[in-house]
Amino acid sequence: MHIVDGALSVPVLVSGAVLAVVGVFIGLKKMDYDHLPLVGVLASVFFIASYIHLPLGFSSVHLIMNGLLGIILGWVAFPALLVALLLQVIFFGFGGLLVLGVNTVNIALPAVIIYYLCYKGIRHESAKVAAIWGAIGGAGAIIITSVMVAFSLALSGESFVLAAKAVLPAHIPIMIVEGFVSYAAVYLIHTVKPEFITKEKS
Amino acid sequence: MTYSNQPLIKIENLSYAYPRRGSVLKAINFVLHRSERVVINGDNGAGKTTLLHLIVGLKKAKQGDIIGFGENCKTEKQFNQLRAKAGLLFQDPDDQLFCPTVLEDVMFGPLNLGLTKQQAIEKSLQTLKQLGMQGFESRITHQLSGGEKRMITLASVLVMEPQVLILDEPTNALDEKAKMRLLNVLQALPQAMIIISHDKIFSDQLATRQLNLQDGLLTEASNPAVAVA
Amino acid sequence: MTYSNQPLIKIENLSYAYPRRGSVLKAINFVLHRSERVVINGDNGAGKTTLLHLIVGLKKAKQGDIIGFGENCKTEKQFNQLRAKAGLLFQDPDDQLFCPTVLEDVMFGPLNLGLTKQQAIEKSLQTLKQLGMQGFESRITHQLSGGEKRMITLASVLVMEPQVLILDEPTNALDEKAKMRLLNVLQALPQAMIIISHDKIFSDQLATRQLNLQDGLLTEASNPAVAVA
Amino acid sequence: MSQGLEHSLTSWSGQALKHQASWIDAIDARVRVVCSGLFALVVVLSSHFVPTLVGLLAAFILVKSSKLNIKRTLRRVIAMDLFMLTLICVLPFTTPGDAMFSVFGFDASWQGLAHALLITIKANAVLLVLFSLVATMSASTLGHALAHLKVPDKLVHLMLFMVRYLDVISQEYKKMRRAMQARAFVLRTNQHTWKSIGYLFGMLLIRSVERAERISGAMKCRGFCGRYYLNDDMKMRRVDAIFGFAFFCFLILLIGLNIDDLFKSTAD
Ligand SMILES: Nc1ncnc2c1ncn2[C@@H]1O[C@H](COP(=O)(O)OP(=O)(O)OP(=O)(O)O)[C@@H](O)[C@H]1O
Ligand SMILES: Nc1ncnc2c1ncn2[C@@H]1O[C@H](COP(=O)(O)OP(=O)(O)OP(=O)(O)O)[C@@H](O)[C@H]1O
Ligand SMILES: [Mg+2]
Ligand SMILES: [Mg+2]
Repeated sequence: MHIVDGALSVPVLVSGAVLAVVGVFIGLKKMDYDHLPLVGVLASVFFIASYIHLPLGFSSVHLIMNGLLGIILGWVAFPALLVALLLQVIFFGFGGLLVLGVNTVNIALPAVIIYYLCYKGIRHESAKVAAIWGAIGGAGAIIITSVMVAFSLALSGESFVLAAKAVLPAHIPIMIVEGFVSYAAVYLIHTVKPEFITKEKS
Repeated sequence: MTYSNQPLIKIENLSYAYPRRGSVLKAINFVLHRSERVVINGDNGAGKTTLLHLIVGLKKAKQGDIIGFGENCKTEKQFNQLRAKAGLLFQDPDDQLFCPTVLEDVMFGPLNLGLTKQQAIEKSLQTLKQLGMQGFESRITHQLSGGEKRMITLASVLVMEPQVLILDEPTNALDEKAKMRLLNVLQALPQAMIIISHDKIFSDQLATRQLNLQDGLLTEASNPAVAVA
Repeated sequence: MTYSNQPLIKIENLSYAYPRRGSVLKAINFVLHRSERVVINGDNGAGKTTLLHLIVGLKKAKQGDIIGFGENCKTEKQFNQLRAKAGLLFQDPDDQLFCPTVLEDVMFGPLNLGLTKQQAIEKSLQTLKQLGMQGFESRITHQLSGGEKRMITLASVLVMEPQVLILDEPTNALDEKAKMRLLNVLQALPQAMIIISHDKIFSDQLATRQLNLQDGLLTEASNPAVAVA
Repeated sequence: MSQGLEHSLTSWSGQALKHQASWIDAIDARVRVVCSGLFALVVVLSSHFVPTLVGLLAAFILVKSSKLNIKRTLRRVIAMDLFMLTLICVLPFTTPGDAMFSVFGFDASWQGLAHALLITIKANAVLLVLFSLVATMSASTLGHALAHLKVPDKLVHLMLFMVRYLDVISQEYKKMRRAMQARAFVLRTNQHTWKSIGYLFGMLLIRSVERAERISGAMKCRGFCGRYYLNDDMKMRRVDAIFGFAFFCFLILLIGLNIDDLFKSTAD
């Protein structure tokens, strides 16, 4: 998921950065100072999700869960993910510094799209229905993310087109896993603390 | 249960140290026989929880052997088999309950052991009944009281039919009534037990043998209780 | 401190219930006078934490009055003033230490009270020194030990010069040494206190009065400790 | 595979990792942040081998002088380089150019290999500079430095909150994972695993939300009225100016190398 520094062309880097700035700006506008503890703590949970490695045949995948993050945070996912990705680059070496904008957009924009797509469904009074929307959101976010990653690569040069084509099928297993995991997570939240998702956040 | 005279769990020369700390456990030796109930006493931070986690392989010892049911456990796979036979009750019930409803939480263990869903449900209901918790199966775990949570975690361990029960401060955060209830339940169980408890009254009633963990050493308790000035 | 005979905090007829639950507190009455140290005992889930949070207005009671320092608090603004005078120490220090460094955390309160940065720093350093925690100011909060965290939270409450200290299980997760240290510090403080503690030795040494919270009712503890047969 | 690499929370643990003190620690955090940012900009935009290699060399020197734990640094870099390796395998075949060798009728080109190597060098150089200049400061210092550099207040505080609570929440996560393990739970590729992990994740979310509520309460108790404060007394000193100037000169050199190469390639 994390594209490294040096791979992408300048136009892609710049447009990624611009989009990220816009997204973060909107996110920050929508986030009160009162919400900071909540957003900070939730962002940490999603940071930790990327440490949960699930076996998949002979290899393993780690969770991304940007769909669920989007469902919960909406536009605020942008600043949350920007900070999380920044920490990951600096302290773990995942991704790169100049591609931070592109990486943020690739993960946060799907989250926001999912927020609008699943906004209604996730608030359904039946836990099962809500959870299915959660699964759609979880899997959908991965699809959109991988398409965007593929595009960022393909737009950076002819030679990346093959790599870009490989991105999509490579993410199908992750998509399935995230779908199931998101289903269970939403189901649990809906039964245990429904006010958490149904509550309106400004 | 056909281990004639063989000890259920045997610990030899076990040592442990957390990174950048002094050693917590120094060459511990310990044997658990059938139908014993061993209570381990020790101050806060003495390393009791660490010891229990080492026994079931949640932490790996740098030195020493853990021989569970005749097998010297070294690999994660061996420990996994050990864990099916030695059920560990955690210090904080909140850490153990992660499913939305009680039934799902109790079923979790049997499903891990490879039972079918139907079998797991049956067995879980039966265990809940045995602990007097029938009617709780569709309650939401997160909303239970402390005592109820403790009982459910006990059920979720017992449902796996362990031969040894390992209890980390089971009376923690329980009120007197819940404590008495737990005591009765535990006394009626046939399993061998290793118990940590700060509650003198509780442990005195339950123990067949008491040990002290102090300065990383495990010794027989001669004088059971020394009050703090 | 010029409240001659007026009680510092007075609670009248306070009731509270969580949504989808039975009522936790039923018509509580309570008065705290100057230089009293009241210990409230109660089982887990009895509603002790809930009561403390109601007193400082973190939860709003459906019914009943909280009269803090002579004023009947109803609005958020009134409670805000009450909170400056009644410092609450949370059950879990991790909830309370939210700033990156110790000094910043201790300064947070004074800055909110309108002090300048320089004043706030001076006062914070002074408070830290008073608690014997000098030299900790540039430490990073999440790397402190449990006992140190507890002391820093105490500092961050004391620095606001409250007239009442409200302590929610301050000895939680402390070892004996840290506990004794805390006890000495608290005994030397002039403030009136409301204390929750499961630790009998600790609370017996500190309390001038003990209360019981049970079944939603707050009553005088006649015989402080009843052992279980 | 991933388990052996530095992809575990232990490498975070509240960023409590000790590292040996070095002269780099004495340099102002803002200077370090700005320097590494500019370095990344110059290196990534370089189009030739010479400047990137010089950049990589400089990165090595910085790693050496910041006394990073070499083993740990290597593990982190290798995690990324495994990804790069696939790129090195793919790019030669997808880039047209002079044939190096061919597999199943696909030609591997020298140009493709060069491109892949260039990317690898750039990525490594940037990371190593980040590790030595920025990752050697504590995360909260980084937050303060960013605040001084006019990064929006909310973003800085969001980062500080995250740094603060990552450790707390990862402890909670680990405890719950252990409790699952103790009930003979093994991660497999099946629905039971995914459902259980989903429950675990959801429970973690709920506990975190409840914690956030308590944190808000604690803030209110100390008179919080919508303002956060940072205790920042960062001062530029001579060393900082000297380091900054030297680094700046070095970057100019890198840019110069780029242009120099350009002249050469046009002259050919
Ligand atoms: N993850 C860890 N890293 C470093 N030190 C630890 C860790 N966990 C525990 N310790 C330390 O090891 C010692 C033993 O801890 P342990 O939890 O085993 O004590 P305990 O006897 O169970 O105490 P309690 O009665 O409080 O439960 C303590 O000093 C504790 O601070
Ligand atoms: N946010 C909440 N929503 C619903 N019920 C709650 C909530 N918080 C607490 N409760 C319930 O209210 C009761 C009282 O909780 P409270 O935390 O006040 O108990 P306590 O006396 O402080 O217990 P402890 O000794 O464990 O701290 C408990 O039964 C608890 O389950
Ligand atoms: Mg323990
Ligand atoms: Mg409480």
